[in-house]
Amino acid sequence: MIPLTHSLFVGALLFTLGAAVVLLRRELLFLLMGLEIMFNGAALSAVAAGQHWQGAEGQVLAIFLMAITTAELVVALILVWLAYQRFQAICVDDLVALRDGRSEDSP
Amino acid sequence: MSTWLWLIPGSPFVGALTIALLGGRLPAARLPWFACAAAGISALTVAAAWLGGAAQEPLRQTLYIWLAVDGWQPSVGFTLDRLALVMVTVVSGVGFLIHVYSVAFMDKEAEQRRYYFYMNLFLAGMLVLVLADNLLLLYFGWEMVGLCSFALIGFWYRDPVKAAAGRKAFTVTRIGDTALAIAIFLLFVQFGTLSFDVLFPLGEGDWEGATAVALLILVGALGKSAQLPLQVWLPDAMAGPSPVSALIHAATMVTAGVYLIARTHPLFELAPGVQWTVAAIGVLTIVYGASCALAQHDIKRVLAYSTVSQIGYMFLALGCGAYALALFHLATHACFKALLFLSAGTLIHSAGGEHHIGRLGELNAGSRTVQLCFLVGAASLAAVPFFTAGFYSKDAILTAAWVAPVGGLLWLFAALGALLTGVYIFRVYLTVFHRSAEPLLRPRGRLPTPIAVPLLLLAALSLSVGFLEFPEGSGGPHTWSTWLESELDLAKHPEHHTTRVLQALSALMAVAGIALAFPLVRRERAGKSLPWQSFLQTGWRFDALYARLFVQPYHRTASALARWVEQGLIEAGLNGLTRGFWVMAAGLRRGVEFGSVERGLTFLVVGLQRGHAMLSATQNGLLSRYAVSVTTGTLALLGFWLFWPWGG
Amino acid sequence: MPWLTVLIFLPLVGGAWIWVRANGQVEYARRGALFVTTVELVIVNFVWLVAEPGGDGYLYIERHAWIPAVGIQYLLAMDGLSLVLVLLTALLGPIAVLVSWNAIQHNWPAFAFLLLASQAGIMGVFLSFDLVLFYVFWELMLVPMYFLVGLWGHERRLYAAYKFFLFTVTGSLLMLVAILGIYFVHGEQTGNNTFDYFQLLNTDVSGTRGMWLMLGFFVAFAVKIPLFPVHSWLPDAHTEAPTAGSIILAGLLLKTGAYGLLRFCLPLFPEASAAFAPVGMALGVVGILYGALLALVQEDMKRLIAYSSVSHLGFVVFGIYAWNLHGLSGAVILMLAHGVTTGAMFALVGMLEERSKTRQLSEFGGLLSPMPRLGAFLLLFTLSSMGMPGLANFVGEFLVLAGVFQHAAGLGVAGALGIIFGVVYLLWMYQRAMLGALRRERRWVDLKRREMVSLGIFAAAVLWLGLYPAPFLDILQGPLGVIMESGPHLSTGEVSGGQ
Amino acid sequence: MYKLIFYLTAVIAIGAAGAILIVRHPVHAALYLIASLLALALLFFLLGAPLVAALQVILYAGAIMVLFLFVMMVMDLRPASNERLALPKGWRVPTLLVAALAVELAVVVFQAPLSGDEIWVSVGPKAVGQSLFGTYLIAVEVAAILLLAALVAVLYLSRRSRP
Amino acid sequence: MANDLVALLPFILLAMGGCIVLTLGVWRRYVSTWTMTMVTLSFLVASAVAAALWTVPQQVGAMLVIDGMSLVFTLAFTLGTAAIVLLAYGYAPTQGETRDEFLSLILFGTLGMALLASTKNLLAAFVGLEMLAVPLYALVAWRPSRPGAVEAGVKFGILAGFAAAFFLYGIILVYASAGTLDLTGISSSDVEDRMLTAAVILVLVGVGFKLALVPFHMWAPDIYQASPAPVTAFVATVAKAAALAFLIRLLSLQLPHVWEDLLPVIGLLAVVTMVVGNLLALRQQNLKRLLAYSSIAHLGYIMVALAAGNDLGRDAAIYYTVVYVIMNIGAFGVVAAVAHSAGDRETLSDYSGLGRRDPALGVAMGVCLLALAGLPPTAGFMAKFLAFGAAVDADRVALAVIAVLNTALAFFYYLRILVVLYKERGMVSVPRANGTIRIVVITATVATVLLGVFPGWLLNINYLNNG
Repeated sequence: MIPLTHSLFVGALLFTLGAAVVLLRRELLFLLMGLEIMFNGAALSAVAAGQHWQGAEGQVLAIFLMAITTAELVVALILVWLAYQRFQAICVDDLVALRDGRSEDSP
Repeated sequence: MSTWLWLIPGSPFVGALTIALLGGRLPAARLPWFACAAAGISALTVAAAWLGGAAQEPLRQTLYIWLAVDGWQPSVGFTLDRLALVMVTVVSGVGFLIHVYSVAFMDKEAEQRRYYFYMNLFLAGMLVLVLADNLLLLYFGWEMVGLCSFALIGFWYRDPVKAAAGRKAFTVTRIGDTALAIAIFLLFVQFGTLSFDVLFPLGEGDWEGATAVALLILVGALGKSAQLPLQVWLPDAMAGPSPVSALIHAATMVTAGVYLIARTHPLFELAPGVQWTVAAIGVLTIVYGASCALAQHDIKRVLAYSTVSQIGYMFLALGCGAYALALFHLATHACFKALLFLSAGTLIHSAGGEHHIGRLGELNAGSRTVQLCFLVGAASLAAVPFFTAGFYSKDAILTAAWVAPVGGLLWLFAALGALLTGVYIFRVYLTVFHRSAEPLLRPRGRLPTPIAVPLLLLAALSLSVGFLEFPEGSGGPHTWSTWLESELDLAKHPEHHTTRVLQALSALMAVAGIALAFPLVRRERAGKSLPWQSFLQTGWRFDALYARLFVQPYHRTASALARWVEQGLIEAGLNGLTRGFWVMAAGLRRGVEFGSVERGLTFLVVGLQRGHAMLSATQNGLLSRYAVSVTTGTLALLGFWLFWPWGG
Repeated sequence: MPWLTVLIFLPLVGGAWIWVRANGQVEYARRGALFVTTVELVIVNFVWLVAEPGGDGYLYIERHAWIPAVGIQYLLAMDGLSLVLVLLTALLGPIAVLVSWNAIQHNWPAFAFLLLASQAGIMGVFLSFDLVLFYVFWELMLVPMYFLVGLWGHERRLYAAYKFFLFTVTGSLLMLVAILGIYFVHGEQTGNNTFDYFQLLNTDVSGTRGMWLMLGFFVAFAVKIPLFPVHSWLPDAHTEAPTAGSIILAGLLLKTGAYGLLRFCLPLFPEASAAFAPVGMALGVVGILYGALLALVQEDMKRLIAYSSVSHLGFVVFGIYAWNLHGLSGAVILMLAHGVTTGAMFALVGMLEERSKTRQLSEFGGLLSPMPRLGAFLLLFTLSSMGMPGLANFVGEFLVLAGVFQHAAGLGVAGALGIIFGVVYLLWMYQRAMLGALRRERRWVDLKRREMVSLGIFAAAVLWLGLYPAPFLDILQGPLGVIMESGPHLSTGEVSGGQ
Repeated sequence: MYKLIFYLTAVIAIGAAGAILIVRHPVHAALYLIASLLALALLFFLLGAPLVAALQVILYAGAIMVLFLFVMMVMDLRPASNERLALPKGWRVPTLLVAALAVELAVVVFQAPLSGDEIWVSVGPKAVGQSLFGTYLIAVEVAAILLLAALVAVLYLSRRSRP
Repeated sequence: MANDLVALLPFILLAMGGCIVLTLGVWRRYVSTWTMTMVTLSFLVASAVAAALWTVPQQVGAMLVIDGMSLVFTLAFTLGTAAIVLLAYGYAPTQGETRDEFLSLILFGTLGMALLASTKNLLAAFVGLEMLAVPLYALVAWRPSRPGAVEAGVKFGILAGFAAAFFLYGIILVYASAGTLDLTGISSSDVEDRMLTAAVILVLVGVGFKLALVPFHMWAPDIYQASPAPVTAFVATVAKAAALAFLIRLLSLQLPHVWEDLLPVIGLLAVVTMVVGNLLALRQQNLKRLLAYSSIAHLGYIMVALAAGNDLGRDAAIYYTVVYVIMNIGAFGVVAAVAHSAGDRETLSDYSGLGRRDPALGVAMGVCLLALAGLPPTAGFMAKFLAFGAAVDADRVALAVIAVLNTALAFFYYLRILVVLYKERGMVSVPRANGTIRIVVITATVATVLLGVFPGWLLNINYLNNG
């Protein structure tokens, strides 16, 4: 029998690794993969919690999670693709047109 | 009669208002006469008051309550008692005469409207000052005359020097005024009222604050009356037209200080130290003024210093408790000094604005009448015994000084002053009217009536007023002091024979002074080219010796005084004060306004801008950075809650 | 008739009407504005004449529920104190229009609207007796003023407008917190949540809490007055504002601060204010002397007058914190006097500027001969400003000092020194501008009839206040007496080490 | 044995996820991701969620990863030859953050209710289905609309331009 | 069940509307944009009407609760969205592209919001949040050929996903610690462990991202800048309000004890958000970015109200949120009105003289800005007044003072815009703003003032009647 904390910890580690990918990698696709890992860490936690409480809600959560993150991912992917198509943007560094300009002098 | 009391100040006030508002509509030629009429009505009312019994019983009139706060209700109200009656008579009488004189004197001036507006206003203010039944109203008049003085000194404002003189006068007297104001506040706080009627009976108790208040009032009086050390403005005030000098800076306004002290004398009697200070300042000023007068070449400046010196006598009298005598000298001085100023003004006028006595002499500007008038005035000033008013008033003061504490010293100084008075005024007289050379100008014809009449009237008064009060022990009547006795205490007198000696000595002083003037003038006229030996050769050895031993050192001392004390110490002091203000203000502006305050602001603004710039730099468009920020926030919130003491 | 509501909303509605209807017609706008302000003045005078104090000493009260959920009411009232300030507000209205007649070059309709709106806001401040309503008007009057300065001002108008707005708004927002504070304290004590001034008067706020709340109010008022360290906005705003703006700023806006002290700081927090009084008086003195000294070194006439305002308002604060009937009466009279005098001075400088396009004293000199009328008026107001007896300021200054001397002679002397300083800088200004030789040859035109009228009104007011202030003092005694009673009576010498 | 498999699988899932951090080629990353996801599916199964485990394999490892690979193909991504993966600029702060995140999440997770001797239950598809279409019916409906919305969005964005 | 259907009518109408508009797209040739807009509008209004007819309070199904709060917010969302639809119709840069897809996405997004405002189930909240977010990814990048559109979409998509991960993880941890996703269940069970609060903090992070609280704010200016103005308005106003509605319900109605635990955390967020938001706005020259920073600061003020932790704070937060929506719709409406076909006018100087050229728009913008700044008698003032009042009431005076000082600071940049609006030298040309935009702007302005003068309309609603 796996203690809840252990499985949650695995989920937390996955979540953290996903975050690490988002934070450390620059390629947009990697970022999306990082997000996937984060979501999966969460899903693991959900299922683990469901196991702990012995209810269906954990799994329901995981299923919703899959459906909804997929929807989100798809839209994000198409945007990444658009970015590549229009600007040949692969990395986050290629998308820095929107930013604070240098403040002009004002009273 | 009481119901018409308001007319005394009211008539010139209404005159002033009319000139201000409707002056443009009046024909220019009528304007002076209109102003004269306003002054005349005032003088007539005073005359009517004499007849109407003011000499016996004080007249009172309250016009309205000025302010009413917390049960305190200072009114706009007048009291015409004997003290006030004297003042009112002098002010309205001399004032009227000078108005008349101005008609001719100022007839070529462009801005007569302004002139007469201020003259009338001044008269009104001065009359309010002396008629006021409470200190607050007195202060009102006090300030009003100061203002008019300022405006009239600077009448020829296009000349910056003259405009500056006006400002100087105003500023310096304002120092005195503020002291007076503080005194008023202290009195108010102590007694809850400022009305003379209520105040002074109260003031006769034992009150510790009396000294402070008396001192403050003294400072106020010193400022207005141009006594040491606040005398500096008066000589400069001669920048104004001569009638102004005569009216304001000789006859009336400068004596307001004397009036004030006489009015508040119960207070001074509670503070004997201060009273003695009054006397001491008086004598010092006498000598100071006289010595300075000795060294002047500008005729009006001589007269100005002379005024300073003469008011010193009045202060001496006040300091000795001889209030009636102070007032007596005030009256006589008003006559002869006005006379002198008006004569001098006529001279200057006809000499085309020349002030230098030497050149006036060369120009031979004065006609016979003027010379005569000036002589009468000078004699009265120098206190030529027996037939001049100045003699009677000054002599009595000298006698009274003897019995004051340290009276011998006071007397000595005063007598010295008397001597010098003779010297300097006759130096002027001689220089201007007695020449050896042929005159450059022919004397003009007859004087215009508006000038001649006041001159002659004043001359007559300068000779006659003295008979109101004969010296102690002379057997003559003491009309003046007896009459005023009910309001002002009588002066104490020394023993009979001492009095006699003193009287003799003072008479001698006056004559000696005049006598000393002759060699002085002669020496002067010779200028530097005249060697000392020639004096000796012509047989005026005594004079020469005297001159060498006495006059010349005095001359030197006087000019040194003029130079060092006047311009050096005091002028520098005043300048220093002004400069000090300026530097302080500039320093404040630099240090605080643009420094701390503005810098604090700038610091804040720059800080905010830095903050903005730093934060703005984080908005660099980099996706990863944004994610980092989100993570940081999460960590911070979680950590804040998990690891902070108050965390769950 | 709900006269108080009329007083507040007539200018606002009239202004909006003008703005919308004028359609760019200058003549329509300025005549309309003149008309509205004159009607306002007439109404105020009418209200004054028919006023009869009710049992509680208030001449008029209007009370309607507004936001009952949080205890906010539409509560207007007028007592003597409000009345005199409302009078001043109404008086300055037509004058502000008159002096702007030709001076405002563009967009008169909007200018008229903003001018009238600020007048409405100030009326509201003087008449509101619900703290939230008061705050609403308090902020409301800033906005039009901001625009008046920012759009019609001089060279550095934006800087000045920002500074003005940010300073005052910071102060007043702190006041908002204090208002909320006293609201909740009152709610805690009585279970009755209300912003009603009359009820809040019964709140017992003592100790440190009272002090903090009082300071919250004080900061807002101190900025408006303005007192020494927070005065920095004033010279800029006054200098850069158009003439009418300067008149309203100096004549009315500064008064709202002093009014606030009188109306709110003292009665709501008597204990804290009593403890604070020595500091308040000291700040007053510092303001007096500091303003006077700074005025001395100004080259710009408007700046000079602005600093003189700092000095005069120092006197007002001085009198208020003396907290006796003399001091309070003097403070209020001085408020009126300062409003009139300084308003007139700004009007004069505005007229000079219209003629010469400059305000620098060094550019003037000897103007008395080409412009004797202007010179005479300037002298009159200068004299009033320096406390010449018989003119408006004297009465106020005298009473203030009389009040202060009862507590602290030392401070009183310091205040009296301020009078000397005043003479120095004002005469210096007058001399430099008017006397001496004519420095600039140009076609100087003396005052025209319109200008004479506006200055004449000022002059009449100055003389009235100086020679016969009794009517104003009379109607003030009631309300000021209430303020007196609200406080713990200060025994002499307790306040400061004077006497 | 059960525990061993669980922990071993967990290590695989974590290891594969960690590999994504350091691999250079996107396709490699995608493969590691698939490995991780499959390991997860096993974990789900071990935790008594067979339905989710199945869906994980089908949906994630199948559909989504194909999408990823498809996009990669379209984008024609390949790294410059034999280039070592450099640490990104400013790696220190994110690394620290990640470490801190791990610590804090661990702290949080170890607050979880302790389960001493729980019985292992498998919650089957039926229970899940009942919950889904009972309690969470509305959510399911909305999720359906959400998918529709995503579809609309993708269609719009992928259109080249309006006729 | 019939009752439930009636109660669900507003939601159903929104979903139906989306589908119908999509369907209309099939007959592209024959159905004009105007018609589609009107259809959308009518569904939104119908939804609003249906919501107005709700009997409150009631429980619908297992996940929804209909009470005063849901009523106010649903009305705000539907009507606000209606305003945005009108803005979009008149908006030049996306002219002709705001048709079926756009409108249906907007309607679906609104459905998500309505769900967020009424749910008491965390899972439903997640669904609602994503229902709102996913359409937004596309809307932000609408007409992808516009400069920055795609970049904004990518950034928004990835970052929102990142934040959603935290949100989701938080939900799961809540479930792990409490065993249920139903908020009522959580609050009734005596769970008071630290994990629950920590989990709620993670949820807070997810919501905070949507609200653009500092430090989760960095996306906001970029996305606001690049989105079409109506979408910006959508993201900035109703979308945020939806997240707020959920937060308010989560904290104040459902998890009061967690709320109490979190007060310091919320206070901290409030302070940082206000200060940073205002500082960032201080010298910003790009109007849309400036409004973004300003809205960040505003969320800080709302957090002040929530940090008070009392009923007044809750009411203040609700009032503030509604007012915030109206004011910002007004402000962004002006931006939309003056946009030219190539894109928005962005820098401040593009707006100089607007008030002179177009007095109505100028006054509207002025009033909205002053309301944002918090000047009486606008609703912006009343909102701040209540928010700060709540803080003072809760004895969090320091918080109130910081908020007040921030408000003062904020005046600086609002005034800067105002001055620009009335500068003498005006911009070259003002496009004749489409009537629909004008109507929206003016309505918002009037509502801003009316709600300020009569705040009782919102204050008298009893929010706390969850059965």
